[in-house]
Amino acid sequence: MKIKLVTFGIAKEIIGAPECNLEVKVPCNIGDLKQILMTQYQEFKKLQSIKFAINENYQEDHFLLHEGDEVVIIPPVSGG
Amino acid sequence: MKIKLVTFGIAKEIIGAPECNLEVKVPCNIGDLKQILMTQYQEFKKLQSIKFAINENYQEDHFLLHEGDEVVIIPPVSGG
Amino acid sequence: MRDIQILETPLNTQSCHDAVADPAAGGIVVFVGVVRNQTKSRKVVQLVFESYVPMALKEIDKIADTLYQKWGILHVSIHHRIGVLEIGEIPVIIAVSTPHRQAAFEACQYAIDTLKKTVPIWKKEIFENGTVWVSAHP
Amino acid sequence: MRDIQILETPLNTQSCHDAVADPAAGGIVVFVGVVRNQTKSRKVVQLVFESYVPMALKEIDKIADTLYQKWGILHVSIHHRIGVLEIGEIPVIIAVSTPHRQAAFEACQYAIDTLKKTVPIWKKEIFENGTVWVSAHP
Repeated sequence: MKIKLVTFGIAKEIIGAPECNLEVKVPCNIGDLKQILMTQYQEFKKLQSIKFAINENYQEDHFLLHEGDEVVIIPPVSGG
Repeated sequence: MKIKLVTFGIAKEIIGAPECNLEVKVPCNIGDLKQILMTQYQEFKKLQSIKFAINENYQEDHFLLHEGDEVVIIPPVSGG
Repeated sequence: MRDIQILETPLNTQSCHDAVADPAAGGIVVFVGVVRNQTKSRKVVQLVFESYVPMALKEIDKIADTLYQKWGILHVSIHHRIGVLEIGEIPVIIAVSTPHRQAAFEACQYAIDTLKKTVPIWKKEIFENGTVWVSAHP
Repeated sequence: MRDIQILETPLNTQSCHDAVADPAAGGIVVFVGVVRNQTKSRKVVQLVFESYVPMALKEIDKIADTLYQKWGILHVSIHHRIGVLEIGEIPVIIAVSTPHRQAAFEACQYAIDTLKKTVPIWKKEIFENGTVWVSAHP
């Protein structure tokens, strides 16, 4: 199935675009997606942490993805 | 000897004047003065605390007074 | 009053203060973040703040919820700026009013500590010879 | 910058903020006291603040000394108003800037806590049917 990735901060620099589509096997949860990204983009392994948001909420590893989901990659935040 | 008393807040209301002179025996320290005031003005006994300042500094009970000293009565403070 | 904003224009301390003023408030505590001129003795030239704005507003809103529930605050104003900031400019202001002052200090400190951990805003430091996304790497 | 003032005119939060702003500051914490509309559910109409001004300035100065020594602050601004204040007006503002924010919170809280204990300023609450010198009696 196809999901859409949206990126900010250093994740945008690692992926090289503010958004992109990704083809993943079914089933695929957030934890699986994290593994795929770390394999495809070694730079993600060097980050302090990496989180994901769907519908503007953080989601944990076990969260199951669906066709067409928009997943936002949240690298370590540093506001304030 | 004669000392000068300066008052603020509720102390001014108890004494009835912003300043006044007081005749005390020699020697007289701050502790003695406190006793004299509490005897002459019973209202001082009802206060939460009463402190004294000389030359713009708090002074303890053992501090010895001298002729002409200006003693400021400091009732419980409540700034802020 | 719950005044939460992410702005591309300079922030103003007085505005946040005024947003939380109330005759029932005994104390107002305001935290103002400032862009420092150095990090680990390396000279910072500029900063760029980027945000995933709709989620950032939602996360700040959760912080506000906690302030009301846990500290019984009267009002809160949280403004965060994004875009390019020069040294000395203000990226964030948090103002909280409460009936008693102790709660205002605690609530304000909780708000800035939590904002720095959970709100999707990213800071890039621009040095004379390079850039760094703050906190990205261990 | 050590900006200590006792004033008979309205206080201004922005002034105290501006007095402590510094490009080396990572955070500024401002505490603003406000005249509340009630004390123990009794309605306050007005307040009168009186001070032994030269000693009050000296005692506030001692507080500032401690802020520099114990918390390594960059700047402090403490303004206290005296005279007649209406509900919602500001009797005191304390602004502190530090390189890191935690110290600013602690220093600011220490300053207001200590000011309320040691500085010769007295507050009289005017109710509709009487007056009370705050904290005078147990």
